[in-house]
Amino acid sequence: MNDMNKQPASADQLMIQMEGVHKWYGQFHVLKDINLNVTQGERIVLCGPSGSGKSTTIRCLNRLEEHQQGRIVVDGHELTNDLKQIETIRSEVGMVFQHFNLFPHLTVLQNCTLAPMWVRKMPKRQAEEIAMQYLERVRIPEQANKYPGQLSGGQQQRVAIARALCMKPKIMLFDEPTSALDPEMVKEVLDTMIGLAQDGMTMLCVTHEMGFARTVANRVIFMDKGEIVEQAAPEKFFTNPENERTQLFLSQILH
Amino acid sequence: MNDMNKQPASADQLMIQMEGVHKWYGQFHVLKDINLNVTQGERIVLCGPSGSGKSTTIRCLNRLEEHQQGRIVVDGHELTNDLKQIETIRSEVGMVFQHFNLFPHLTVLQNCTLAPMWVRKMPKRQAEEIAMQYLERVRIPEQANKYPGQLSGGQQQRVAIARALCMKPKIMLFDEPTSALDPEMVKEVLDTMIGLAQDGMTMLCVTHEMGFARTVANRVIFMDKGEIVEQAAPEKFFTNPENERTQLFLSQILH
Amino acid sequence: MTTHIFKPDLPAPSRNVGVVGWMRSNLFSSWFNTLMTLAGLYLVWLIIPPLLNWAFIQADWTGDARSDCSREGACWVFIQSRFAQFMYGFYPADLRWRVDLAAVLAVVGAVPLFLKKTPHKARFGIGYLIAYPLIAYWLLHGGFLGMQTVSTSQWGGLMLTIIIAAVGIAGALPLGILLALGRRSEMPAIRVICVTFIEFWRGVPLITVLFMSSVMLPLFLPEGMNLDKLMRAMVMIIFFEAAYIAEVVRGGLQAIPKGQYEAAAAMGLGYWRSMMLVILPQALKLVIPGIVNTFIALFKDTSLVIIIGLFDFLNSIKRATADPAWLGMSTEGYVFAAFVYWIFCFGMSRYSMHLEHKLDRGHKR
Amino acid sequence: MRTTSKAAPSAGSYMRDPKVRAWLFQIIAVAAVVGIGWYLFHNTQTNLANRGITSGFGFLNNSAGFGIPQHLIDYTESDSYGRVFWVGLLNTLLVSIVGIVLATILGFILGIARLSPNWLIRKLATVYIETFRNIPPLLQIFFFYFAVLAPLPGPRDSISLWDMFFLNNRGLQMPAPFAAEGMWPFLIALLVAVVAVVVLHRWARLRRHATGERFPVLWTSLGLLIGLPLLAVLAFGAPFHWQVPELQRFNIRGGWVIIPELVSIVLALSIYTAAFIGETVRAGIQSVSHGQTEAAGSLGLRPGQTLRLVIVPQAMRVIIPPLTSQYLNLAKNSSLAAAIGYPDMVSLFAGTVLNQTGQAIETMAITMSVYLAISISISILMNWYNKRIALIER
Amino acid sequence: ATLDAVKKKGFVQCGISDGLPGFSYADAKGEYKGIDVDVCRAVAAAVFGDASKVKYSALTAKERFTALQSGEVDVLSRNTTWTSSRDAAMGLNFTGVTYYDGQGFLVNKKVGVSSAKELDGATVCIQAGTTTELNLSDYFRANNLQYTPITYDTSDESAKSLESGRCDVLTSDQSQLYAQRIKLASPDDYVVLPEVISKEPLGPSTRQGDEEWFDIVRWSLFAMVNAEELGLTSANVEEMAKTTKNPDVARLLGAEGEYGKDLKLPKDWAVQIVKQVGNYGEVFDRNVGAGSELKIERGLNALWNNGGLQYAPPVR
Ligand SMILES: Nc1ncnc2c1ncn2[C@@H]1O[C@H](COP(=O)(O)OP(=O)(O)OP(=O)(O)O)[C@@H](O)[C@H]1O
Ligand SMILES: Nc1ncnc2c1ncn2[C@@H]1O[C@H](COP(=O)(O)OP(=O)(O)OP(=O)(O)O)[C@@H](O)[C@H]1O
Ligand SMILES: [Mg+2]
Ligand SMILES: [Mg+2]
Repeated sequence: MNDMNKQPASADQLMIQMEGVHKWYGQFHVLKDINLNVTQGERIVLCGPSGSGKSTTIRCLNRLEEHQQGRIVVDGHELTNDLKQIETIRSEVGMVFQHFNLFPHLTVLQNCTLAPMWVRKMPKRQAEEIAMQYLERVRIPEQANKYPGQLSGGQQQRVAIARALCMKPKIMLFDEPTSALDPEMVKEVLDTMIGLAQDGMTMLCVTHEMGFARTVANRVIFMDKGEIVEQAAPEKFFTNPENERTQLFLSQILH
Repeated sequence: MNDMNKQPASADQLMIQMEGVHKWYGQFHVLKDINLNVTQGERIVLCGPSGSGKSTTIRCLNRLEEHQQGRIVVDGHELTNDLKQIETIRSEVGMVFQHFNLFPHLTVLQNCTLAPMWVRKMPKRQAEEIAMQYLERVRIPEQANKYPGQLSGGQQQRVAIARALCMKPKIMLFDEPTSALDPEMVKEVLDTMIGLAQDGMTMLCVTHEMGFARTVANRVIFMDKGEIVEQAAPEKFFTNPENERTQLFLSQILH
Repeated sequence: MTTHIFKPDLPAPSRNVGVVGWMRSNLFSSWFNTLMTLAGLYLVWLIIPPLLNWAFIQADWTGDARSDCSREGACWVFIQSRFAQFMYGFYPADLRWRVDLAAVLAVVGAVPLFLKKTPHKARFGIGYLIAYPLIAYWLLHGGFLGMQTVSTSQWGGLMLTIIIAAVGIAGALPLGILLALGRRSEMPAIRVICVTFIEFWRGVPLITVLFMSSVMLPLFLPEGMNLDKLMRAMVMIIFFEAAYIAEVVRGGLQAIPKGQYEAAAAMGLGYWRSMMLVILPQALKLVIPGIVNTFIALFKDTSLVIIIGLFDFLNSIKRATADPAWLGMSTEGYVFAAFVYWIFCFGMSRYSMHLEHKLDRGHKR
Repeated sequence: MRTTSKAAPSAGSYMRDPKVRAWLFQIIAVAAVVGIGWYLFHNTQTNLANRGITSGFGFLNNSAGFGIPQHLIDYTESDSYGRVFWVGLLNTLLVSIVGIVLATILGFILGIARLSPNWLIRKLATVYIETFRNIPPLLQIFFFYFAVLAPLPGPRDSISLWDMFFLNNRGLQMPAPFAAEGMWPFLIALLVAVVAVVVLHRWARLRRHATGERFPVLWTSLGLLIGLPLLAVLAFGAPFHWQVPELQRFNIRGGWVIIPELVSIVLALSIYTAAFIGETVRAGIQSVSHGQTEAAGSLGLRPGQTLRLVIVPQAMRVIIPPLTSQYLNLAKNSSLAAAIGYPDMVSLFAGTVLNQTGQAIETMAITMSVYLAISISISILMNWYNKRIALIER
Repeated sequence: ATLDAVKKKGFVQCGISDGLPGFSYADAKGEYKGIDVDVCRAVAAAVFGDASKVKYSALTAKERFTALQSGEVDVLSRNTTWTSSRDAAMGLNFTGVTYYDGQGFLVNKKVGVSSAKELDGATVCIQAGTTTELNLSDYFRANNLQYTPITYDTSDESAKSLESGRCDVLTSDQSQLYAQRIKLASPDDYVVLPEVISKEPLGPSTRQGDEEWFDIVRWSLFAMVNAEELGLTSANVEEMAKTTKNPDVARLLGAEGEYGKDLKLPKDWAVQIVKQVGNYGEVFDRNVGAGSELKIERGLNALWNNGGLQYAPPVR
């Protein structure tokens, strides 16, 4: 549709590889045989009805949830129970949550420098420089010394994005980053995300903002009942979906 | 505009008289030389930007706030520190709040009979009869035995109106009665208020519902920074305001 | 156009569900947890079997003297033979039916208050609260209407403990409410008086207060003025607990939105009427769990009257363990006491949790 | 600025002015309080005079003449009642402080155990909490004193550890240090080590901020703390003679002893209070939403770091206020020591001294003031801490 | 004044010990018995003609003086030693001596000591707030001995502690030691050491500043001693009141003169005391002497004309 939908430069470098991933909550089979490859610079939007397992899928990618069967490889590291491995992966995968989850007892700046300093063992000065850089990137450098409680929802979510970026992740995961925001704030967050996409960040994004999906996604994945039902480039996905579930879903969600 | 805007019958009987009223909150001068006469049956709408002192003005009328200078006479009783006087005035002035302030531990019926029984010392039977009458008037007699928490916002506000009416007040004060309501409920409350106006109740209403003002008000008063900036009949007020601040305000509020 | 065929749900791998899955995730999820489980099991094994052995298997249940006990396990014979004293103290044996009757009346009278569908519940409740104390006083103490007097010095045991706790809460509640209102008053002098009162009682240990009441009080009164020792202790306990109740109630008052005060005022209700009709009913309902918790604390605190020589439950047990005929029964005595206190307090705390739960639901309505 | 109302106020209307009323009401209340106070004071004065009871605080200088089994400062029978006061106060503070420390440690362990992923540990913690918080502390003190500690063997059959520590029904005896030639070098070395550790910590933090590198602070600190004094000992000789307890005719004498009264009261109070603190801690930790843990985890923080940097700082603000009242309760409950003959403030001063001198009013006033002072100090300290950690919000 | 207050309320409030066999203790039915209790009963018999009009307050040693000072009790009859400071500074007045006692030591035979001088280093159980506490420290200091005091509020606790071995020796007034001993599980394992380290005149006391009441309590006590000296017993006193020829007896029993009136008591006050409570010898015998479990010799407490110290002023 526009220049954002071009295939990324090095299409062959796999960043995420899910092979036959299954997951159960107790007896409940949430993820069924998920197969998904994401190459570097790809921007993927996950959508689907509530409870279809979108969150679970991306939470499996940084081991906030454990999968029980199948293989997940992130940037060449396989996710096992090895704590070292998990730590490495987590520091390379940034995640942004629906409810921001900023640390309320730390200032915006401290939120951003915490992980670089303690995980990357970065000097404080340097961590702060990088943090300010990213805060400028999300256009709130002037809030650096406030506490999260003093910011609006949109501002908080942008801080959350900056916080994740400060770890210089290779992949960013977003779990409905705008759904807890008032309508007037959604745009500022989406703009920030579009900016990120333009810089070539590999992104996996659970969202129902179809406008956003059209603008930035290389691929839209539709999930239902724990399975990937359809995946396609957004033009195809929105104009001419193959699957009847997808059509139904789209008809409900668009207008 | 329509027949509601006719001058009330006994225009010369003053119900409210404010003469040079000043009020301070600490060092902050909220009301500055307010002069206002309201005759029986008049329906006045107060509007103005937030913080301009509208609520404070009407709260002074039944001594929820104390004014520090000037004279306020309500239905012939001057507001002084005399408790007896205050009690008399309060029982003749009904008030409806933005947040309903129904008593959640009492049923709708008990909410309505509380003041008549304890202030007017009315027998329970009679109080209940009157209450049912007014609940019918606001079209929710069937909810009489529910608790406020079980009603929608619009219903609650109508109960609040009925509760105030049960004291058979001579004047009704409304402080943004619809601004805490979901849009679909605003109309049912406004309708109730229009009904009241048609019955000739003296009303002072803080609201930003300009449609309502057009329909029922005899006079619209515009306040800013603690002063009455302009007052006029609604036709004049909306079509041809004199003051530039009024114009600015109207331009912001009407679409 | 295709129709997606959903794959069937598969059963979870057996190591993730069922007993095995449960144990894996709840007991052995990591090496540290496995270690903790083993340590926990060892602890249980260390405590439970000897305890069961002592309290039940090897215990002696029948007999009437110390010699009937093998001393291998607990000697419950001791409790059994002193049971009446633990319950009634020195209340005359032939008049104990009066205590029983009072207790039965208390329970029977209270039942309708806890049932959902009692008609005129409020009126019944108030009537009960006024009438019961009179009846109970008549039954327990007597001295009028043809009832033989049993002086308070003969009261004792669990009966006394319960009486102190009940009177304590009944007195502390109204006083505490007044103090809470006073503390939130706009009149500075009243506020200062209430704050001082509350902080004083919360700052000193109950036993010093009880000591004062038991031996020093007459020093402050004109000569010849005489108050019953039990009554003085109760007054002190009431003051003490009222300070705590006041803080609980204050929390409730603070939780009532300002709009409620304003609405009541705008309707022409004065201070006392708006408090009684509008504010307090809501505030008190909010803090019922807090009040029950205070009552539990009060129930435990009654054991301190031992320090001033009142024959409450704990004291009657302590005295019994000093009886030469039953020497060496401390453990049995204290375990029994602990059990009884525990039953009462645990029961009440469950009740308070239940209320909290119910209130939570009430708010979400 | 005030109104001068034009309506001429009638006489009765003054009474209906809320301000007038408020004044009147307050005057009455103050008068009543003062009146009652004066009445009690007057009665007391007359009663004291009529009965020839001495009053005043002169008695504090009189010699006490009785022995005290545990005193943290030097005390002999010929010391004054004033000194008995200090002995009692210190004994009370000892119980309170040790009790608070133990209860806090145990309480935090319990609170964390209540949230353990391990079912068994969770249940055990619940059983502990439900058991101990529902039994009166006084009963627990009796239980430990009469049922647990009293049956310990006598001094002759002490349970001993390396013939240096002895446990029997007289308490726990252990060696006591006495100054020897090497004491000063030893103490100086220790002080130097402590200072060095503090400096090291500072330096390590600055270095971490500057370069991000970690310095093994813990191990170096331990090395310093042990090494330096050890060097001093090697160079200047032993710092202390140890007076090892020895069995004498009646008792094991010499060395330090922790008396069973102290053990009972401290054990009972900390076990009791820990049950409440455990619940407080659990509630505090639970008040921090799970999202915080996930966010920290997704940033790559380890569980330990998450707890230390994210969870605990937030939980503390919920924990502190109820924790304060638990501390206050424990301090007040320390007065129950009187029930088993531990020489605390109440038992020594409001008990024995009162009885020997007969000056009830003075001794009780002093005792109550002390407890009020303790309560207020704890409150102020905790409020200050609470303010420091309060969250800033809009 | 106390007498009026007592008459008004209809009973004597009497402070006694919280459990000391022979002196004051509650039996299984909760009824109080003992010498100290009998003094209270004698006062009630004198005032009301009814020895049962007494209410008891069981007091710990620590509470007792405050309770009397404050007016919580009318008479303190609780094995209390008469000392100068108590008499003078505490606002008490001792009315007489019911029992001449001295402080001693009770030890387990197993410890194997035969003299208090061998107690160096011992742990000693005492009751808080007693002269015992002070005498003990004097005695050990004078003899240059070490000791560790463990002070309890009640005698139950000190006895229990001796039994459990928390202390090696229990010190108290000798009479109390005998009383304590029978409260032990195996009394025969314990002996009272021969040393008596102090003078302990025990007697009832009243508040200072009320001479009238003081006299009543004092003379109730003297009446019992005089009765024994004159051979009056509970069995024969009524008879004697009617038939006596002995002027001493007649004056005491109110048959002659108005000695009761001087005390603001009924004429037959002494008759009632002796009839309902008994003479001093009877009381002693019943509670602590041969007729009791304690089996204490009269010793110092024999009448003066029998080699003892009990001596009452004449009624005249
Ligand atoms: N911790 C859990 N335990 C048990 N079931 C869970 C848990 N978390 C999620 N589920 C269930 O797993 C299913 C998938 O959840 P998931 O959160 O992945 O859905 P989703 O697609 O993100 O939905 P939404 O759009 O509502 O966020 C849902 O049915 C949910 O109820
Ligand atoms: N209790 C108070 N103490 C101090 N200042 C107050 C208080 N109540 C109101 N104010 C201030 O007085 C001014 C007027 O308040 P008021 O509530 O009358 O405004 P309003 O016109 O009703 O505004 P809105 O449309 O927002 O309700 C505001 O600036 C407000 O901040
Ligand atoms: Mg989701
Ligand atoms: Mg307003």
